[in-house]
Amino acid sequence: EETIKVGVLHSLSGTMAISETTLKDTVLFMIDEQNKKGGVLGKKLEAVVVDPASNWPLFAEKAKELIAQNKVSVVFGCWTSVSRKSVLPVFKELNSILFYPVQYEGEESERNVFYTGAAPNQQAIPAVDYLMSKDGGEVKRWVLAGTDYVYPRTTNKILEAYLKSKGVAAEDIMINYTPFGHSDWQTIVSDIKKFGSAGKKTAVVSTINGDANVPFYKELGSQGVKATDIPVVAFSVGEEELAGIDTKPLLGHLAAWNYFQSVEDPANAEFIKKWQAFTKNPKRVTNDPMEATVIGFNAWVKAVEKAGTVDVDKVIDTLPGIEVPNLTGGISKVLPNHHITKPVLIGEIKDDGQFDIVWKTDGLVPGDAWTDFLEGSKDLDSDWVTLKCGNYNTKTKKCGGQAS
Amino acid sequence: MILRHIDRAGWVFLGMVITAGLLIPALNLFVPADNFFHVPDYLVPLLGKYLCFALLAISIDLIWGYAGILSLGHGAFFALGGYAMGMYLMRQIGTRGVYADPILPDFMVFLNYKELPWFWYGFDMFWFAMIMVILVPAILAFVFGWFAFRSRVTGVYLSIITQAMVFALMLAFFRNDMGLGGNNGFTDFKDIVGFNIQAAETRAVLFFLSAMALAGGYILCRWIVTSKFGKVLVAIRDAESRTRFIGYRVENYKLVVFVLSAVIAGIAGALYTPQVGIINPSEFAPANSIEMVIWVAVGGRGTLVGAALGALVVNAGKTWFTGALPDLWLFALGGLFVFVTLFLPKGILGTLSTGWEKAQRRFRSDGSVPNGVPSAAE
Amino acid sequence: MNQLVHSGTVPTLTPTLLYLDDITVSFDGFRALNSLSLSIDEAEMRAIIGPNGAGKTTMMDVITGKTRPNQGTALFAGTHDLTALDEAAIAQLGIGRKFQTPTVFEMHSVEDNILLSLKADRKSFPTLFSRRTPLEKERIDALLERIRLKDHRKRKASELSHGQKQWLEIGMLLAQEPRVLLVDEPAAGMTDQETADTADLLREIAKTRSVIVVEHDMVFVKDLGVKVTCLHEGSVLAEGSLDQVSADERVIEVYLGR
Amino acid sequence: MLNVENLSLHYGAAQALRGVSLTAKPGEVTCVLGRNGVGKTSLMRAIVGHRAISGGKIGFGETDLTPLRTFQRAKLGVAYVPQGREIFPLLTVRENLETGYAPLPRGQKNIPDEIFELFPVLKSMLHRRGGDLSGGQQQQLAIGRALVTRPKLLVLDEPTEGIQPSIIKDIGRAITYLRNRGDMAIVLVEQYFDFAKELADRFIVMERGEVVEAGDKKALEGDDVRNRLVF
Amino acid sequence: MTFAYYRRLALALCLGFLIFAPLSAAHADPVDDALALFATDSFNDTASAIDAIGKSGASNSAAIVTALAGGKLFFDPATKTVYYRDAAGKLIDAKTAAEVAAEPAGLKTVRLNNRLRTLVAAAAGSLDILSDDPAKRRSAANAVFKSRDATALAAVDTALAKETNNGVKEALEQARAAIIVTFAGASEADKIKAINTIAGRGDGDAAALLRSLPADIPEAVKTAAADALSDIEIKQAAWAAGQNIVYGISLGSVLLLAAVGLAITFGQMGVINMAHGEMVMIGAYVTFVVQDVIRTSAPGLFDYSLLIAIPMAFLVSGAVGIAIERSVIRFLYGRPLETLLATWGISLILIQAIRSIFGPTNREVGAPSWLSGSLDLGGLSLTYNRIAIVIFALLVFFALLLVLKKTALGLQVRAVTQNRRMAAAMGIRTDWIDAMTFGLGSGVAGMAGVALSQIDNVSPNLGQGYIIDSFMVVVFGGVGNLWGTLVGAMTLGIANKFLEPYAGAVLGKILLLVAIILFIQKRPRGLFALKGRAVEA
Ligand SMILES: Nc1ncnc2c1ncn2[C@@H]1O[C@H](COP(=O)(O)OP(=O)(O)OP(=O)(O)O)[C@@H](O)[C@H]1O
Ligand SMILES: Nc1ncnc2c1ncn2[C@@H]1O[C@H](COP(=O)(O)OP(=O)(O)OP(=O)(O)O)[C@@H](O)[C@H]1O
Ligand SMILES: [Mg+2]
Ligand SMILES: [Mg+2]
Repeated sequence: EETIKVGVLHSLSGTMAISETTLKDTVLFMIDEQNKKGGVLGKKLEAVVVDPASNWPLFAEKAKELIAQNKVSVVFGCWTSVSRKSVLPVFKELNSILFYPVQYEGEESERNVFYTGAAPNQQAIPAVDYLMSKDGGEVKRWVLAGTDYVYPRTTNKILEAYLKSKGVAAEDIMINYTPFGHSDWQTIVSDIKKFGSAGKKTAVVSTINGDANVPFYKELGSQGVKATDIPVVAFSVGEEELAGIDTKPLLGHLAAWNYFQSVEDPANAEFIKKWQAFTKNPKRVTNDPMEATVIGFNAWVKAVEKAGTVDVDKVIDTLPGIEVPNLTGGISKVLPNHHITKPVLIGEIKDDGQFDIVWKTDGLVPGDAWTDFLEGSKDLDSDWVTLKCGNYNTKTKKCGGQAS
Repeated sequence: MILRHIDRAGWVFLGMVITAGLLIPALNLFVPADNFFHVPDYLVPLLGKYLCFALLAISIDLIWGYAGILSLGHGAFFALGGYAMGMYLMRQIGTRGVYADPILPDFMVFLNYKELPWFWYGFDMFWFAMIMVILVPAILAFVFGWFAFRSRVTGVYLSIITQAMVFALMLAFFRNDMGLGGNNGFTDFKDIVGFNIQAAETRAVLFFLSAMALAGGYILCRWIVTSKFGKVLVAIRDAESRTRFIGYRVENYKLVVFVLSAVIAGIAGALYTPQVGIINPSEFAPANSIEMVIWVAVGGRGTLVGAALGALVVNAGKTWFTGALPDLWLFALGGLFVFVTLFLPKGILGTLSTGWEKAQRRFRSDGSVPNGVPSAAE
Repeated sequence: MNQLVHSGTVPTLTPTLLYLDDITVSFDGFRALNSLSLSIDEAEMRAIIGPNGAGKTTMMDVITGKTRPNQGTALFAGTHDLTALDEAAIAQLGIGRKFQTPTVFEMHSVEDNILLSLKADRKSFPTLFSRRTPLEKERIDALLERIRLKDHRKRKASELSHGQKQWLEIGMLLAQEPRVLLVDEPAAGMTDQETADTADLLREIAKTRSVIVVEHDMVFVKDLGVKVTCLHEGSVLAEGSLDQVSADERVIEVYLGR
Repeated sequence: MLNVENLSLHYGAAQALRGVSLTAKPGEVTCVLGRNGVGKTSLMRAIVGHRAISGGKIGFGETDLTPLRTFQRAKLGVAYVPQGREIFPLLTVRENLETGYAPLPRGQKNIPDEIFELFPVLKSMLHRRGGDLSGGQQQQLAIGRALVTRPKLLVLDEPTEGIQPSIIKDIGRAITYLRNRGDMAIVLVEQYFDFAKELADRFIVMERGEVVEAGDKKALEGDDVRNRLVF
Repeated sequence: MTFAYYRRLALALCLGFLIFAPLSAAHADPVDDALALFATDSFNDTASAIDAIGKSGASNSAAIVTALAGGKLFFDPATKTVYYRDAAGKLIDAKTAAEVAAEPAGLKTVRLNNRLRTLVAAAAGSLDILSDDPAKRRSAANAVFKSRDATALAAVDTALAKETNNGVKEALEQARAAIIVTFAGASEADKIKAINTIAGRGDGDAAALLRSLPADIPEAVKTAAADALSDIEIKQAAWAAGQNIVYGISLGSVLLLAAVGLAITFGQMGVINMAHGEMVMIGAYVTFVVQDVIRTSAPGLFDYSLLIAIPMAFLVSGAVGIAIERSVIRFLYGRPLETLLATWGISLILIQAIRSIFGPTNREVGAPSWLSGSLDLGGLSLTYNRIAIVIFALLVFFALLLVLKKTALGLQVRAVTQNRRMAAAMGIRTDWIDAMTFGLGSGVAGMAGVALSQIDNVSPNLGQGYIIDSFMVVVFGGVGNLWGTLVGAMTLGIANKFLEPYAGAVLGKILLLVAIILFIQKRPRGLFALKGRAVEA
């Protein structure tokens, strides 16, 4: 029987397995659901799972294997920016489709990639806005703490520019970077405490990644940094990460996402139920990148059905404009810049490891590939429908990087 | 004659490498895609990567197998070679980057670099980059080795400081402030000496060059280890201080092989980058360097050919396992390592050749022992 | 015999080849050598005896650069300060040594052990490009013959018996053609016949070179027929012909026994 | 007590012992003589269990030693003074001696005074590391260490190597003393013929891994055996 | 404005709860209005509600606020009725203050956010200022210190008059000073006196207060404040150095714990044990399992969970270690480099095994209550879990030292590693010693895992994060020397913590690694190198 093959390119071992394994399961779950509905175009979907093992060059190798050897029609995968950068040339060369489900630093828009996670304007900036508001505590002093790699660097650059544009003085911004997997946070947490004792309301914007979060939060807890004193808003901490921490001391710390498991919406409730049944684990949590995977998957299915084929070029052309319901009650739309529209939610950590949604954008925010707050990218625009270009310079009226 | 010292295993190996170097590109380029013998496009750089790893393994075997220097930081030299090549490739992108800056690579644009850092000068020229591929690992190895060997740091102490070195480099390269692309490293290369890097022909050539580099590296290392110099190395490995008492300046010998090995590793890295399409600080990860040593152990330490074989087997195994058994492949790989140590104590090649000798003996003899104990001569 | 030991090196004019003065070595307060003074002339053979722990091996350690003395002078050929040179430099000056417990390159064949020891340029690059000359091959053969390991030439040194290793090490020492040979207990583990043979060999060598022999075997020392120095607690207790020394009450007391 | 019969032993493909037989009785010294490389040490290794044998039998009293591991043989009372001393270099002299406690029952874990009487130098160096001792001192330590285990069978492989004459005499006296105590069998490998002759109650001479001559004290008087040792 | 809200609220509460003077209001039923605001599920309304309920004069308003703080205030979305659960767990109708017989379905909790939490805590907190519990009184005083709310002055004064506990008294005085300093009506002299009191406190909060004084204060006060502030800053700099040492020791203890098992398997036995980290990881998972079992079957024992986990982890990791030794390592003695290969393989297998059994994500290991919180010693702050780790690390270390030095095992291990064959000839059961020692090293690593579970991820990658540091520590200290491991761990820990503030975490670590490389040049056999012939041989 002929099937449509779907590639899954998420690390199942190594440092990123902790986050990515769930996404692999999500794709398998979605495929299962879709097949129950009869598949796509009358064919069943078949998952091809590989393990790029948190090894960035291996991502490129495995991407090739999926596309060239296994002939998959689409790939769902990657988490870290570097893994995405690693596979980009492969997707361009072999002309395939990648759905990338994780919040990222932006500054990219490729024809072969669809970004269903948040761009900085769909996560970082609203989060800061919230903290500056009355409800968020009217924060005046900022700690931008991140792991030393490109996503935090870029995000913090954007935020720094944004904060300054809002009148925050340079001495009220502290930027701190730590290596991957940093586990001794004593000094940094005490520095944050010190920074926060200057008499102005202080908050931490955390782009700390992966494994480093747990020791960071444990240290916050044990040094008694309460959310009411210095709230921490994180962009990489979701339900999955919290499942590994005793959250009682973290009560009230924040996260900004486009989805929380605690969203009250029938579609979400239904999804959680089926997901827990699929994984045979009644306690299994859901999180934002999962939702992004779900949206991406549904958008692809819809586009394939609309195009009537899995042909890569046709599907790529069909995808912009496709609308699929997200799990927070809205309808997300695939934009011409290959990003999507999403709501932005701020949640406070509860003692059961879930988030209490304390703020939400009014409507859906369209993802912006190129930020308006950085010198180089301010003038860039992306539009794969009319301009057919991911980095169109509105000043020079030229499309960059198209020479070859 | 430099080839005189190559043994049978060596000839078989060279034959295979050279044949592969010619045959695989040919099968890729000239055999139609639907033919059974066609080698698909994606396979060429993949096999090319294995060859680079094999060369790297040989460079490690040279110092570990023969001079007893267990470097747990050889990934550093490999990666530096790779980075030097990567810098060249980045400069070749020119205005084809997303920000279309004619000079600055993309990552510099969005990190607000105003101009190219000084150490990037010259990398737009191929010859300069190639010199750097050799020079940068060589200088690091020289400085590091000069201090370490002069201070008579040996054994695990040496291993651990090589590991500290590679770890420090990893952290340094991770830093975005280094001006080398931070965690993302370099990727999305466009062309090399004017040829499209993704073209099948370019890849075929790169593959061929890798095969030649491997063959050349093997011949060179083999020549060294069979020379008197090589015997001195082994002497150093087994009884370092005794060697000194005979008058050999141990530190110089070690330094020479160490630098040479670093250069070979650097060349392997330089060939690796364009074929894999990305170079980033994870190449400096200490675990990677440990794994490289393990390739050598799997293949058979102190055999050169075995080292290359080990690199091929482990990496091919990895490719295969990660695709075929994505959830369980670590069991398979870990199991392979344990199996090799327990049942093939001399590594794959060591065991093969002992087996061969045994078979030969059985064939030749009928009980008479060729190497019987000669009594004290009268 | 001349084939074994080339007489190529020109003897210097200074009569004293090796000169130790006031050498003291202490380990955590224990004085293994206690202002020891000793001098060996060109082409002189000297036998050193003394109780276990008297400091004989330590003295050789000082000469070969293995141990740095806490105080004292050690000069070679009048000009070279041995306390400032490292092992390799000292060996290249022409001081060769056989260790008390045989130390050979276990993973190398018997032949290669000799090859590595042959007098040649020890620098790394010349070694890299050196190829075995017919002359070298001849020397190796001669040496193997002399140490009676010719039949074992292809075997790994690790497979030799204890006594065979002793011989191999003597062979390695000869191969270096040193100007001074330091021989620590060459007769240990040899039969009486072999011991006598070793004595012959050393006497032969001593015609052109200086030799320092440490031995506990009095028959052997007698065979050598040279001046004897008896060390005790790190300094010289008695010196003279064997007969003289072995008649010394103190030597009998601490060393020979009754 | 010790009964070695028709022993053979291989190193890889090379045969080092061919049908060697040897007996040792309590209160007697059995000497093994032979030139370099004839297999004396190999025989000792076989007896203590350092090397697996490829044929023959090693009986010890009623027990067959062949299937037993080295430490089990030590428990039965086999003690070994190896050629080349094999001191634990980083253990102090005292600790080296104390390793001999392992096979002893609880009450006997002490160092017999006779060891220090025999080798007074050890007493003054109890805290020095074994590896720092001079060659002769190490040899003394090796013998002392073997005696700590209160052996029933003492295997000595060239124990006089590197030892000063006066102490060789002492060792000779000690061996005589131990023999005369009557509860210990002693196997002694020795190249120093006069020393062997003085102590041996019985002997074997080996050549190329074989026993070429065997006999008791009297046979050593003549020149036959001595000549065997000439090359 | 947070401040204004708080002020009004506190005033209301003071009046309402402390003075017990019933306030008559103009509105018909202010209680109803206030309660209605709780039921709208809007943070702004809830804020107003807290204010209003205080003013309303409802007799149970204190109970309502307390319930709100504890997340025990509910409303029925359908009927908009508000309920709360009292200390005894009974559901009370907020309006009638009567117990509800049948619990209505679909009750929703009145939600709080950080802003409200601050309000509620402050409101509830000033109630505590007269509490019987000195700790509560002190924390209430501190809360006032931070809020500097003028309306609390009366309460503080009342409390001060009654206070007998010196520590609390001091805190109250400081709180009072904080109010005075910011209070517009206070005299200049009073303010200067108050500044001295605050300066006496000398901590970050005091500095924060002094820094944030309003701009319109008299010149004299300003200079007094500036002087006091610079005093505090100097003192704090001194404390910071001390704090760095504390952090360093604490990091050093973590390193020590991680490395001490390796000091046995690698340092004593010479096995290049790449699976060491996984033994630590197994220990951490044992902790998880122990806590899991306790949570489901004996929640009362949770505070003892770590004490139970320690021996369990020792046994489990030890057993795994013995199994590894018996099945693989024992064939590799005398081939130390191959142990590298085999243990690397084993480590991969163990990681994957744990991942297959427990899943790839972090597992939650909780902290028993006695480990949370911190101890303030002057300007030093020591968190209990770190103190516990330091103590635990030292205990493990000395216990191990005792075992190795005082039992036959220690001697026999060393004998076996130095000369296996000869050790056997001395009657030492080499295989038994090997298994026991490897088991001991692994077991100790397992115990380290229990401690690390308190500060790090419990995930399959846990061990990988420590393996390099562990080797670094053991080698830096000198292989085979247990004291070296201790000193090495502490040196590296403290050095790291002194570099970090100046160079940042990343650069600091790089510098440390370079320092290690240079150090090894000076001492090629580690910190506690053995000297003499014995080693060179
Ligand atoms: N590193 C050291 N630490 C302590 N003592 C040492 C050290 N090295 C040597 N010694 C002591 O120095 C003394 C001299 O030893 P040396 O080896 O020179 O003696 P020797 O004369 O060669 O004895 P032998 O005849 O037994 O070989 C001995 O007592 C020895 O124990
Ligand atoms: N480990 C080994 N591997 C291979 N061959 C060996 C090994 N040990 C010894 N032999 C060989 O076995 C033979 C007997 O050696 P053995 O050590 O028993 O001799 P020996 O009689 O003790 O000599 P010596 O008097 O020199 O100590 C020798 O030819 C030796 O080369
Ligand atoms: Mg000596
Ligand atoms: Mg022998």
